[in-house]
Amino acid sequence: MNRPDANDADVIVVGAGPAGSCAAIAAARAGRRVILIERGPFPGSKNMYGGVVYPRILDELVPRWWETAPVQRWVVRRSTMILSETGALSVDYRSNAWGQPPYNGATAYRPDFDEWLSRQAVAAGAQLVTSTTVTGLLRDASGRVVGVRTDRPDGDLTASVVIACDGVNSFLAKEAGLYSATDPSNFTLGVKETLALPKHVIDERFGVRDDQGVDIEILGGTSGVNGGGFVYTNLDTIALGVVLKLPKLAAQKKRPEEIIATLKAHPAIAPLIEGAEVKEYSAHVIPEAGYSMMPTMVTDGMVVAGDAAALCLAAGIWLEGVNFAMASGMCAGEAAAAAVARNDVSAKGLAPYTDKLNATFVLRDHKKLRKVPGLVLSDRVQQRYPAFVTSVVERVFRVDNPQPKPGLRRIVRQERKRAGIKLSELIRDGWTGLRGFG
Amino acid sequence: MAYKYLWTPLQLGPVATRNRIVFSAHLTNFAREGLPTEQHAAYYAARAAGGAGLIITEEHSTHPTDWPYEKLIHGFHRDVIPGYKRITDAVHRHRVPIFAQINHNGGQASSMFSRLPVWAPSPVADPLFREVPKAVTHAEIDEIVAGYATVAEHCAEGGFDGIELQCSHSSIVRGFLSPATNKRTDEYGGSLANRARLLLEIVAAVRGVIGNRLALGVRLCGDELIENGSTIEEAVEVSRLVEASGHVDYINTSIGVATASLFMIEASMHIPPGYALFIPSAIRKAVDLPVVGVGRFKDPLQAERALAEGHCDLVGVVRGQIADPDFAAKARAGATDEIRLCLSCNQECVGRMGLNRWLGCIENPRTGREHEWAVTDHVALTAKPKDVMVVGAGPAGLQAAIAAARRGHRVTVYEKENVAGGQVRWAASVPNRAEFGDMIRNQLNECRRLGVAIEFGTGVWPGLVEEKRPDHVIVATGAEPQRPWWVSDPDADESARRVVDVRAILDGSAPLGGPQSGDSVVVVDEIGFHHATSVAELLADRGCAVEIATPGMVVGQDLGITLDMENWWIRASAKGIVQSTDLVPMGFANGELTLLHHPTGANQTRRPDWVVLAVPPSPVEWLYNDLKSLGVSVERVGDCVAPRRAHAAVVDGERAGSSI
Amino acid sequence: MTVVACLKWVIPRVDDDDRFAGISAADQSALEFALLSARPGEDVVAVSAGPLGAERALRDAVACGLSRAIRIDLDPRASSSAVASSIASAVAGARLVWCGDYSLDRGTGSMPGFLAARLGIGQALGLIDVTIGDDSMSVVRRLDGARREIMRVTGPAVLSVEGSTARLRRASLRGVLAADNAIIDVIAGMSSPIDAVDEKPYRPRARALAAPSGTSALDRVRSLTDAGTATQRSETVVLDPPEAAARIVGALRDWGYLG
Amino acid sequence: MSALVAVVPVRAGVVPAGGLEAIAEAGGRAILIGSGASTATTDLGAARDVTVVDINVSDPQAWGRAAADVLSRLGLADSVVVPASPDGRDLAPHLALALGVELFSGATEVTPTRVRVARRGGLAIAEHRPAGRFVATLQPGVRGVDPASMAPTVNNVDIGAPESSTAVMSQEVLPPDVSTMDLAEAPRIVGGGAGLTDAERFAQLAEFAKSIDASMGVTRVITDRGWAPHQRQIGTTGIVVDPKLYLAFGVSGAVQHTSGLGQPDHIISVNTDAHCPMMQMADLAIVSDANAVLDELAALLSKDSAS
Ligand SMILES: Cc1cc2nc3c(=O)[nH]c(=O)nc-3n(C[C@H](O)[C@H](O)[C@H](O)COP(=O)(O)OP(=O)(O)OC[C@H]3O[C@@H](n4cnc5c(N)ncnc54)[C@H](O)[C@@H]3O)c2cc1C
Ligand SMILES: Cc1cc2nc3c(=O)[nH]c(=O)nc-3n(C[C@H](O)[C@H](O)[C@H](O)COP(=O)(O)OP(=O)(O)OC[C@H]3O[C@@H](n4cnc5c(N)ncnc54)[C@H](O)[C@@H]3O)c2cc1C
Ligand SMILES: Cc1cc2nc3c(=O)[nH]c(=O)nc-3n(C[C@H](O)[C@H](O)[C@H](O)COP(=O)(O)OP(=O)(O)OC[C@H]3O[C@@H](n4cnc5c(N)ncnc54)[C@H](O)[C@@H]3O)c2cc1C
Ligand SMILES: Cc1cc2nc3c(=O)[nH]c(=O)nc-3n(C[C@H](O)[C@H](O)[C@H](O)COP(=O)(O)O)c2cc1C
Ligand code: SF4
Ligand code: SF4
Repeated sequence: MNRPDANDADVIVVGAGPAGSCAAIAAARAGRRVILIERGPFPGSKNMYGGVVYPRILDELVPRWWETAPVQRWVVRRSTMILSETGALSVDYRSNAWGQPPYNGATAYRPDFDEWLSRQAVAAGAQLVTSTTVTGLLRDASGRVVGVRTDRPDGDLTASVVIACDGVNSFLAKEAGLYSATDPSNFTLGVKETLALPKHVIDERFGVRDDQGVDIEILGGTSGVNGGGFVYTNLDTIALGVVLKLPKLAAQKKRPEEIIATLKAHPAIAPLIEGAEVKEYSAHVIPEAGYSMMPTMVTDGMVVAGDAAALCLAAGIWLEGVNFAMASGMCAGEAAAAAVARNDVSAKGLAPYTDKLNATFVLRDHKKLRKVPGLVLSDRVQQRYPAFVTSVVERVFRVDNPQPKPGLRRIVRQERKRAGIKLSELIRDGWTGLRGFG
Repeated sequence: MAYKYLWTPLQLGPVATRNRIVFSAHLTNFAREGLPTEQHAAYYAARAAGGAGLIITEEHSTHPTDWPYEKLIHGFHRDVIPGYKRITDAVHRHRVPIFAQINHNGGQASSMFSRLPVWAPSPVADPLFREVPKAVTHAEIDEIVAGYATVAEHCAEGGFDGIELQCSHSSIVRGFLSPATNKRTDEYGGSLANRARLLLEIVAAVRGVIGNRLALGVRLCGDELIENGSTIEEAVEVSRLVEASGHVDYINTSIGVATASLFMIEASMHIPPGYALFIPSAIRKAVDLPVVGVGRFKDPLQAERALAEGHCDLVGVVRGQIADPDFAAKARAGATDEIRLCLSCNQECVGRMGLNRWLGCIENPRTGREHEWAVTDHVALTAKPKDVMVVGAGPAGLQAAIAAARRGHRVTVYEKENVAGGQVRWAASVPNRAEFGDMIRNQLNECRRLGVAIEFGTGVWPGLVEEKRPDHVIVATGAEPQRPWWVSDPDADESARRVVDVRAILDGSAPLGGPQSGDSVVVVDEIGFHHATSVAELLADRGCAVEIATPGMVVGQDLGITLDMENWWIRASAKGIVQSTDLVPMGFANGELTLLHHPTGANQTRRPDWVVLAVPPSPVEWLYNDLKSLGVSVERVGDCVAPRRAHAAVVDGERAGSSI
Repeated sequence: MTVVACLKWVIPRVDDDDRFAGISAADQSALEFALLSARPGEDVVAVSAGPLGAERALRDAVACGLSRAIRIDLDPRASSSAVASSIASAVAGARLVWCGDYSLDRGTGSMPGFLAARLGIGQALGLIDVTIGDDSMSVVRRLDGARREIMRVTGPAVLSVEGSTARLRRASLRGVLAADNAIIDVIAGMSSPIDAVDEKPYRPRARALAAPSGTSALDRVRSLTDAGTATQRSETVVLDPPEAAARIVGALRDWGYLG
Repeated sequence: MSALVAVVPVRAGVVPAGGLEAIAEAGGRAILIGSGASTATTDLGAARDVTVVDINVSDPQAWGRAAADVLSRLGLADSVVVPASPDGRDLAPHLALALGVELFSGATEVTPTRVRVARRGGLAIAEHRPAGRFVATLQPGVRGVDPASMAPTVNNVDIGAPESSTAVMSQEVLPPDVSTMDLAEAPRIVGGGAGLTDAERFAQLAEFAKSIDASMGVTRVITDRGWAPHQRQIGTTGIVVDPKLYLAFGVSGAVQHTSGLGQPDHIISVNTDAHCPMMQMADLAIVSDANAVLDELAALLSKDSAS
């Protein structure tokens, strides 16, 4: 057993994303010596995401966080939009209460948000090292993780616990053997454009004012490639993106740029972004398959949190990850600090981390929605339901007098046949959906 | 190369442009009964959506005495305002500013439509309209000034962000500025200050009504290119006066006058890019106002260079955006390769203006038809994708393939040669006409983007169709040269082997390598377009003594329409090409060509070393006929229906491809 | 004796977001040469004239193994002669002063020349290659027309290097951790009257462009279009390779490119 | 009222980049100072009134001081424009210090009362209105020069040999190396495109280029294949060049390529397709296999140099 005080730090956190910074805050608050290592020139510099965070978890870590967090807009409208070739069906919920403390969700730029969060970690006493990439794990004879190797000369650092928060495709978790073989179908590609419009135009088009914002998730509209889309409002930009299933994308030989262009031209989307100028285009891989692909979270001397632990929910109707990352990071930081204090950093000593996860929304949400990613991304939902749902609604709402309207049930039956959906499938999917979403 | 200036914003008085690309003013013939139409709105909106930084509409007439062509917008009627609103609303939706160009054409007009005498500074007849105008009195000058103010008011009410005064190529203001047309002895004639008086009065009056809410620009001509006309030195002086007025926010530039030197305004591919850049450059040295440079800008890098070298602050890209409304957006996104490059052929944009038809583009069937496409655009994908076979990779076949693939069909093009292009390849292979070949490059790019497969070196015959079993076949096999009746049979008369088609010269298949230096050649022009003239140039360059004989009144009649005629004359005379007209070929035998001079009925003869034929070709229709009789679902497009020109090929192809 | 590296910390953005600030590749090369050229026992000092944010760059430099870092507190708008005077008084007596040829904002490149003038020592600027010997250095300087000048540096001098000449060593992890707590000396810069200037968006100046020549309209048209007046352009010939090669060499001779 | 005078450092009789522009900016008044200055008085563009100081100096300190000395001997109290060439940039601070006046570096425009300087990497212009005398360096290429109208008056001034520093000593000036020079500067370029069939061809092309004192450029297809580095690519997404001579081997002349090509006086194109734009642009368009022609050229030129 190595002597803790001979180590460079008690806890090394790899990656100053939302997970890493929260882990560092939690561990530093508990009085541990923490080094937070980030490969970018500053935290968040290279990180991308859709644009909405649900940071309520910060209530515990950064009291009154909303007063200092670099937020673009507070989300007061959330809606889910189902798109067929030309039609659209939206379910829209609005609450002005979300626009007041303690707030619900917010849109924010990652370089701003991540950097702010890392400053909270530094304020709590963690030491932040940037422009430094972790290239491997140090282990002792027993195979226990005792530190990290970085790309700098003289770059080994030892610690009692390493918290891997290095994001999706975590190479540390893989090196520690925590992942089973990865299957490309568990990943999706996120592609996003940042579109600039003056603030008042955004306010008008989305029916908001001041610092109110909107979060729209989209099912369909991805040119037949399975996936979903999103539209979020920032102060004077709109984030618009698609999330695409990797194997499908490859099989259909479509370029992500084309898919995003088609979505932008959709009659339901085009008016929202008309006249906007593309400021940025970026792409990033997301772990998509939810609970079913999570790695083992804990090993001797190391825990995994955030995207590195596949704690991301990105299933078309939700795109959440930052909140899970922050929560899991916090749990990891606390558990690591406690384990160091107890002088037992074995997998068993770190096990309270998993318990904590289970007790919070993090794993509960993931379990509940276990099958949802599969459902939302299935061919059925992706390629037939949108057309089906929108044409049912279209026919119900259509006013074509003087013919008597067929009953809703007949419309559903006719449309279901036209879309080629079996009744049994419809029922099964409905059930899975209800269980997940309800 | 990174763009440093093209995408930077610029302030023109109260108006900000988001980049430096201007869709400068040009006639469209979209107006009906003097009013703007839905066609205008959709046309301008498409360029706004495509990323233009600023749009300037075609001219609006400021006075009833000004009606030189039928489809002019009568800005002086209040009735135009709803139409203005429609245009400005459509453009503003894309957050692009739009200015109105207002104008009185002065003496460069006729009384044909208005039945009123045309007004000008002095009774000097315009060389094109050949009508003596009425010299305006001071009261009439006041009426002109008031007319500008009224129209400016209409424009402001109609939602325009600015006004541009066209004082450049066809305008009463130009008439006053130019010593060639202003012979007055009162305070409006003589010194430059006097000649510019009307301009400054109009500027002040217009600023008076629009206040500071709208931008005001003046478009000036940098060299009229007519004898005794104004040149760059005077243009620079006028810009100084304009700037000193304190009322003007920018200066636009132009070259030539619309009636005598129009071919220099809308320069065809024979005139080098950047030819008019010396004008904004000289003006910009003299004034601090932003200056627009215009004239054959077709590539974003070329535009960037003009900005970087300080020749102008904004770049007018007119035909570049007629051909591709998304010019700016594609360039901005770094997809330069996807821009449908304008050919500077003038065939369907400028060319149709003179014919009193609405503006179009040879390679873009949607140009001028935006109002029809807007409705159907998004729903274009087909529910039942078909396998489509296209035969022939000329413009007709490629366009059919593009249109079908855009609808979601699976398309394969078969071309018997190893390259695409059909006759366009030959049309582009002559001096100074390479840009015509860009049409095929553009089409091939689009094919690649849409996933169209092209099988080169595969001639189609009915057996291949049976083997491939496509759901639908589009035949675009083009046209082939034909021997006219008046040439003797080369098997019987050896001299007739020296009678060859233009294509044989271009593809090198003429016997003995074709005409060589020192040979005498008669080119027979029965088509009246570039075929004869360009081959004549090629042969003259090669050292041949060339004569063109045509039954028409002039050689290459339709070059007038594309504004290539004047240049052709200059080059032809420099190259010593003889042009003989009103001659109908009556026979060729034993080395002798007989030509009938039809106004007199006299026969003439020639004994040239070679006769080169630019005569109507015949359609290649056997494949279509065979497939039709086999009951295959087949259609034909382009020259194989009836030999015409490239635009007809593109339009045919688009129609056939999009209706599957 | 000391060896000095002068680093200019710049925020290369219009919105003044200092997260994107840093020093240029040329300054990084200068720092590397300062470290390489110091003799045993000599101090290596980095100097940056600028606001508080510049200390970040200095800390990064310290992490690479400096002896000392100095920040001269100076308004970033100060003229380059004021900057040079301030730096000159801070580094007087240095054996070598290394500068980057250009800062991140591509500045004006005049600071090194000024510094040499103020310090009264030699200068070798715009270097693209540096070879450090035992008691002298051989350096290569870029001249115009793609010429190069080779120079020998024996005495005290100011040297400025281009960004491609060296790659700054990567600071060790321990260095980085320690630099967090390093002490940066701050000295007050020379107060210079900040010269009041108007700043406007860049508007390139028009380069000379000849107007068409000729007094008759036709002559001007000809000169603008080349129509019929150009020498015969575009001669197309089909040749087999040996003929083609001979033809090319012949043309180059005719046009005066080959002797 | 004071005017402007240009101080142009001359090396081995060569007027530096931007020298003629500085003279034009100063309204034609110039002092040429440096080695071989007296041989550099032809083709001075807008020059009207030229003073020549032929001295052997390459140490900028001494050079700058010598220039100040000449100004005072001539009794000139004008502000000074110096080309921002490497030598000009070097001596200007010394000249300013010797004259005791302010220096404005990298100006885009200079008049006796106004100096415009590029700032923020060329995004902004700062406009200075100096109260008194000053020295300014003028960025080469910002203004261009009109063709010469008449020969200038020239007078010589002798100031003896200046004293040079020994801390830094010039050893040698190397002539341009066509194989390494910036493509943008190259007066002759040999370009290769997809018509050349393999990577070795580009070594051969570079060799041929060198033999005619040209630099090698390529199309994007070639850089995409990794056969040549990006700084050799001509065009929209590569380098913008402006050579006098361009030889194209197997280049089709796509607009993205030719947009970056400037306006060469002479173009030769070798291509199997007689109709591609590059052939249309060429003065001499040769229909032939570029690979084989290259082999022949190599043989021909080595024979040439052998004989
Ligand atoms: C297109 C897209 C849209 C999304 N939209 C949303 C959304 O709207 N709302 C939401 O809540 N979530 C969204 N997500 C998910 C969210 O981005 C992630 O779940 C979240 O960022 C995970 O945080 P993290 O800290 O685990 O990892 P990351 O944010 O990926 O941070 C990992 C950090 O580790 C650093 N790092 C990695 N490797 C190393 C190494 N070897 N050495 C040193 N440092 C290293 C990285 O530089 C990075 O800073 C979206 C994701 C995508 C791709
Ligand atoms: C010298 C010349 C100059 C011209 N100048 C102009 C001009 O300036 N402006 C203008 O508008 N028009 C011009 N034209 C006319 C214009 O080029 C044609 O109208 C146009 O190309 C017709 O297009 P197309 O696609 O119908 O046929 P084509 O261009 O003839 O193409 C037909 C294609 O089908 C292929 N093909 C034929 N049979 C088969 C088969 N069985 N299987 C497979 N492939 C087959 C041919 O190889 C060819 O590629 C010119 C023509 C010539 C010859
Ligand atoms: C956004 C964008 C930016 C771009 N930027 C640039 C840029 O900066 N620079 C650039 O160059 N390109 C650029 N391109 C690519 C450009 O569009 C062209 O694809 C490229 O210039 C073509 O290069 P090429 O002439 O070598 O190849 P090709 O177009 O393939 O031409 C090859 C030529 O060689 C000829 N040939 C074939 N065999 C032989 C032989 N044996 N002997 C002689 N000739 C032969 C052919 O006839 C043909 O003319 C860009 C493209 C895009 C999309
Ligand atoms: C069809 C057509 C009509 C034009 N009519 C006008 C006009 O009414 N007023 C005007 O100021 N310029 C007119 N122009 C000139 C254009 O503004 C522009 O100067 C010219 O087309 C050159 O630019 P380009 O090479 O980008 O096309 C016209 C141009 C075209 C092509
Ligand atoms: S018709 Fe020809 S000149 Fe006119 S826009 Fe189209 S391509 Fe350009
Ligand atoms: S030939 Fe002449 S007169 Fe006849 S329609 Fe054409 S332009 Fe008019």
